[in-house]
Amino acid sequence: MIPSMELPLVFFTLLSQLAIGLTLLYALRTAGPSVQPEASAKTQWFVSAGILAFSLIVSLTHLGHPLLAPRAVLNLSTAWLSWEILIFILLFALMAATAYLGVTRRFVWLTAATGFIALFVQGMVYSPSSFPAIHNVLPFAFFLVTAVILGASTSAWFAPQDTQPLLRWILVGALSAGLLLFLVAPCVWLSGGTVMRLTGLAYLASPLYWAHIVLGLAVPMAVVVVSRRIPSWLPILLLAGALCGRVVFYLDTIHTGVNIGGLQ
Amino acid sequence: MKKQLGFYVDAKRCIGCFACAMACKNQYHQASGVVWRQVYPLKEEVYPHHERAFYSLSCNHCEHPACMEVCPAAAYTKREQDGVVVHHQEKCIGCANCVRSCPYGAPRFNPGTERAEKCNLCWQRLDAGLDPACVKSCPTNALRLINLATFNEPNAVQFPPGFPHMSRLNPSTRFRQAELPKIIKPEDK
Amino acid sequence: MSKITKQEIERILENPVSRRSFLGGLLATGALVVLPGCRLLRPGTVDMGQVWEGGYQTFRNACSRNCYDTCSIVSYVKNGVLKFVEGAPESSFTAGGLCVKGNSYVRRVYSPDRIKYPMEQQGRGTGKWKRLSWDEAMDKIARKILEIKARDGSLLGLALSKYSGSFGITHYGVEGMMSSLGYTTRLVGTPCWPAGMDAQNFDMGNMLCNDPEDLPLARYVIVWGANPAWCSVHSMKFLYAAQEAGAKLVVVDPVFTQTAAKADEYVQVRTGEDGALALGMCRHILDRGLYDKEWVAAHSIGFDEFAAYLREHVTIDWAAQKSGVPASHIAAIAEEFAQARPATIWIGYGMQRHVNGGASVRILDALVAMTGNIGKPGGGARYAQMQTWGFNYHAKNQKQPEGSKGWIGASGPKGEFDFSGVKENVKYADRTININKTAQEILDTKDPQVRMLWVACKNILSQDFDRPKMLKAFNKLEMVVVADQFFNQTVEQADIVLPVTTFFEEWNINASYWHYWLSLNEQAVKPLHEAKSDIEIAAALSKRMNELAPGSCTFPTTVDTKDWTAQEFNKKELDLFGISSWEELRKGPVKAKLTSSAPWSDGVFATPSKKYEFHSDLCAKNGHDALVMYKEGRPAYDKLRLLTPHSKFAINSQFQNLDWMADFNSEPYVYIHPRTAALRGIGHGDAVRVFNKVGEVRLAAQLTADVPPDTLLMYEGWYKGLAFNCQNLVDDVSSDMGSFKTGAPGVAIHDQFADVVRA
Amino acid sequence: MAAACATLTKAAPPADGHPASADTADELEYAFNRLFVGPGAVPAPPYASVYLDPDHGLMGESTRIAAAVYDALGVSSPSNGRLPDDHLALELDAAVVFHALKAREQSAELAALWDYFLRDHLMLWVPLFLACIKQVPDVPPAISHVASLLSAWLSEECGAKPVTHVPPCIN
Repeated sequence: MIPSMELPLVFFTLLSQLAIGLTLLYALRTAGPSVQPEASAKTQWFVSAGILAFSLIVSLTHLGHPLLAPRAVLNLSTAWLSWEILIFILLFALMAATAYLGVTRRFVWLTAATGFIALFVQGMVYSPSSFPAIHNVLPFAFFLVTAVILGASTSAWFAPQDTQPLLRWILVGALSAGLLLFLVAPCVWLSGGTVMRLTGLAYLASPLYWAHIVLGLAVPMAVVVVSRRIPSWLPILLLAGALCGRVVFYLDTIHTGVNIGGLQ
Repeated sequence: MKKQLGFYVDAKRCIGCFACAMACKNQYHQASGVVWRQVYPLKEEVYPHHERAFYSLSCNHCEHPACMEVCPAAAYTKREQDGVVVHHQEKCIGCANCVRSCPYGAPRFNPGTERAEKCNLCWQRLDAGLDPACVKSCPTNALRLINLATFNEPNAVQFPPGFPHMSRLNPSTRFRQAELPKIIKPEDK
Repeated sequence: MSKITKQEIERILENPVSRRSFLGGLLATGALVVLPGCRLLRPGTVDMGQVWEGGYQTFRNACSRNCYDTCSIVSYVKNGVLKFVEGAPESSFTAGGLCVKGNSYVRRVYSPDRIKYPMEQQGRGTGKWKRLSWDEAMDKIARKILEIKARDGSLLGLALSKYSGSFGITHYGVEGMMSSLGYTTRLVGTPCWPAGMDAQNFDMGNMLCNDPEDLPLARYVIVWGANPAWCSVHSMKFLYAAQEAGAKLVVVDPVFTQTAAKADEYVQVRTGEDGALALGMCRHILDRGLYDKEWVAAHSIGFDEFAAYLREHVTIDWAAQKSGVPASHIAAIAEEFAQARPATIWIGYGMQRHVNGGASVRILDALVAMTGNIGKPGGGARYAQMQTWGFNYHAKNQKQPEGSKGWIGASGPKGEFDFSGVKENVKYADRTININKTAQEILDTKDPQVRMLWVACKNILSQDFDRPKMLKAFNKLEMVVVADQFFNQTVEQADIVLPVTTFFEEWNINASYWHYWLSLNEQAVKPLHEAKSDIEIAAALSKRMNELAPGSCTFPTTVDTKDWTAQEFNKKELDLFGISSWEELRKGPVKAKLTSSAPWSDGVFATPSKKYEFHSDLCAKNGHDALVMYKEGRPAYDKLRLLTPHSKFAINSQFQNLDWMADFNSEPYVYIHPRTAALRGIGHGDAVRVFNKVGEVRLAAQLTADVPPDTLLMYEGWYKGLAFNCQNLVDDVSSDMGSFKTGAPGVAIHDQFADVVRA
Repeated sequence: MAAACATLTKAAPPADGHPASADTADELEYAFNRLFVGPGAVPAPPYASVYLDPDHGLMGESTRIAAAVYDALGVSSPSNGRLPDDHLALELDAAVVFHALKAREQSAELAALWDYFLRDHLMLWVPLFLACIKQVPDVPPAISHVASLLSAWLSEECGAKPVTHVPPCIN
């Protein structure tokens, strides 16, 4: 009943969001009408596809019965989770295809769009009414911000010099959005119902939450702003920070079942 | 209205004796740590005395069950004939999405079988014309089986304080709230 | 060759015929004539068809715990294994439902934790256990008994401590086993209800009780110092029925119990001052002339003396000051009670576990009597009854061997179930010592000292008082034999432990001391491992005794629990229940055919005067005041009062140890009033140390105003793997009454005091 | 079990070269009883159902299956039902019977039944049982030795690595 840390899900969501982030950022960089595919395009897309594939395999280990995984798409009529699995498989197919069949504008945008939808679906999966604090658009917002932050910073490894400033601005923007989001959300919860309030208190009391705020958002932003570049080690720090944040998400979001017998 | 079975939890009669909860174990021998029916004490903000009023809850066999909605493997079905929400172990892939998503914490994860499980309202007993084990064992008739199609109890409420208010799910449990006696205590010195 | 699938194998194994023909050709070759190396399995098959196939068989069982409700059980057995239990629908008392404890029985039978074999410990408490065969165990015990006899010339050095772990009638065969060995030392009396029992016997000449099923007839019910919502869950429906019929339900208790929460009115009385409160009510009723003049005149003696006492010594203000209940309210409930007809009081056992417990019960009796509510359906001073216990006690009544020497002088009674009463001028008798002071008695008893202790149906080291002293007393014992089902705190300190059957594994018969139903207990499953019933153990011991010293034990050397159950019935008992043969009980429990649901309805009492005695010379003869009157409580010996009543998850030290129970109640707490806790800087959930002159207990605190500010509350019980034991805080001071009917005074369990600090 | 204990004592590798003395034999018996017999709750109950059945109790479905296999073999436990049929000692005994029969006869049925008993029963619980023993501090070498023999025999029989995760519900 009480949500557990669920490490496989922590890694699945984070890595899949990194992969999506990469494709989104690639699409943005190459949005211009006359822009040619980047030299390292193929590599980038193989990397994204690889990361997504890996995250999907990790997600299997979360199942009590991984061999029954194929059953997981049997409830498309009502279960966002079925859609999540379906769309992530589709997404992988598209990434792989893009990587193999050449990075054409059409494929890039199709994949990026699918990635965006995938983030939305993933957000829906994690906003059940049993967690009042996140029974809203927050999970999608969290995931989107995380995807952009990880995507933008990691893209910096591959992106040509001329697009680095763009990446920097996107990253700084995403980091500030993240700071705002992750700092404001728990404070808003404090003024909500019992379970929301408990969630807020749990977040604010968690060292991991503050690790995420500081190492995963504040410090990286300072680094980028001051150094006016995205150091190659930054993605590692960001991933570590996001990891802390995601663990808090699974561990400290309070379930309504905890408060049965108490006022809402 | 179509037949919809549910539980009537009469907190006025309930003495929190846990007979119902143990009757469930007696019938199904769940692994220790796994309980399908729990007797929840009302917190003092709801009933002013510590552990003196209770809600005995298992699955609420909702009209729109969250478990069934979110189960990716379609391991849940809602019976046509009586609205009982049944979890089919053999179909369960152990993703625990139902465990996370049911606001009432009815589905539980069994670490032994690595699958979810929950109260199926003793549907085998029902089909044999018997009461559910918990209802049969209640010594004060505080836990009853009701059919919402015919249920007509003026004092009954669906969302009393202490029971998560989830109108979209439309849980089939109905409640009568606990009452307070007149209390005569020595004047506090 | 074609592979045979798992599914096929499983299908084949399901059916005995296919199963046996599966390897048939092979077995025909006689391959099984010799099985090299095979030590345990034997050629040949049991009748698996019968053992393993088919649907549920049902059996009649009876819960034999020391409990008001003594439920009639139907057990469902499949393939020779107990699968689940239900309450018997035939009994309007059990009415198809069991309590949380009853519903855990399957776990109790098949718990891997059960004691499986006779075993011997090399040094008490060392945990160095060796297995014994039953023969070895009986040999060691028999030789010890003979050695004691040789040394002392009698068996008074052999003591029995047995009480209510099982109230199955054949379990009195343990007492029988002792008698069949000779004259022994018996720990007699009971910690349960003796003070009130004597009180009712002094007032009315016997302890009889209205049928609880007539509660709905009452117009006014006071539950006084009892908590049926926890200790008699099946009675609650009758209290509710009374309320629904318009009766007022008042609960008088120092603690805001679960029953109090269901009452119309809860009156918090100062612990041990129930008598004062009741006397205040009597005085007010007297002043208002609301007592039943006709009844008192016709059916009682000593009322005028009682009235005079009230006028001289009792005022409502005095009662208010003593009991803590506002005077105005004492007057109010007194008037309501006196004017409601019928009105009744349920007198709890808790309120008589005090140094003035018996006196208080006499006062409550008087309150019910003077208002003319004795002998009325729906009325009555409800305490307990033993009318339905008229068995033969065939297992219990064994003869001492020829030439046995014993205690010289009068004997008995040996506990409330010894209906043989006091026997004057017998040559020899058993030596009786007080079960409520077991530790002190073992330390003090001389000539001969207690050398060997046999413990059955009892968990001395978690239920008897002053545990630290008990451990000292154990050091004085040369041999301790414990027959039990689980490795409890007494078994830890045993030399030899013997595994006993659960009631599903033996035949028995059970009556209740509250309701009027009689339930047969059939053997539903084979005894697991090497468990034996108490009478089978007695037979095994007798066999060995007679091998070593022919004639040294009169107990039959073979017994059948079914025959012995049948032997417990007599015509009078069968007639009381309106059945012609005990076999009829296999169809379901039966209820006594009562002429009235109320005892004493003819107004004739069993007292010497044949009347209700407000003044009892018999009471005086037993060392108490002849007249119903107030008795001071025990002076406090520490800062706070300590109460250690029953938990709803356990009956004494049984059930709480099961993992199923731990799922719902995993640890003990001490309950403290928030103000009292605040003064000591104790917060909800803090670890604390509760201590007094006896010892200390460490556990977590819960803060609640359910308990009075001057009171600490913890529920007794034995938790698997926890050291918790409330008897480290309870001394063995006696209550006022109990010796008359049970051979020893009761014990003032609730006159205890302690203090608490953060640990 | 006493017999089993005796065999264990024999199986014990001579502690630092010297034969096991009487009191170490006693200590071994105490330890053996603490692990498997009682009278207290034991950390490694030697019954299949404790590990395989959902409620971790005795006389469960696994017990029924063991009894059915014995019945098919044409053997039965002399305790007839008092000692649960899925007690390790009885199941190992059945293994002896299987091998005695297999040594004599070529039978697809026999092979299939043994394969079932080994893979779908013994292999499912004995490794968990052994893991429970491992979790206990200072198990006498003699007992660990026999445990390792059992483990070795098992993997040899089915040429597979036994699972070793322990179900959470066992004390």
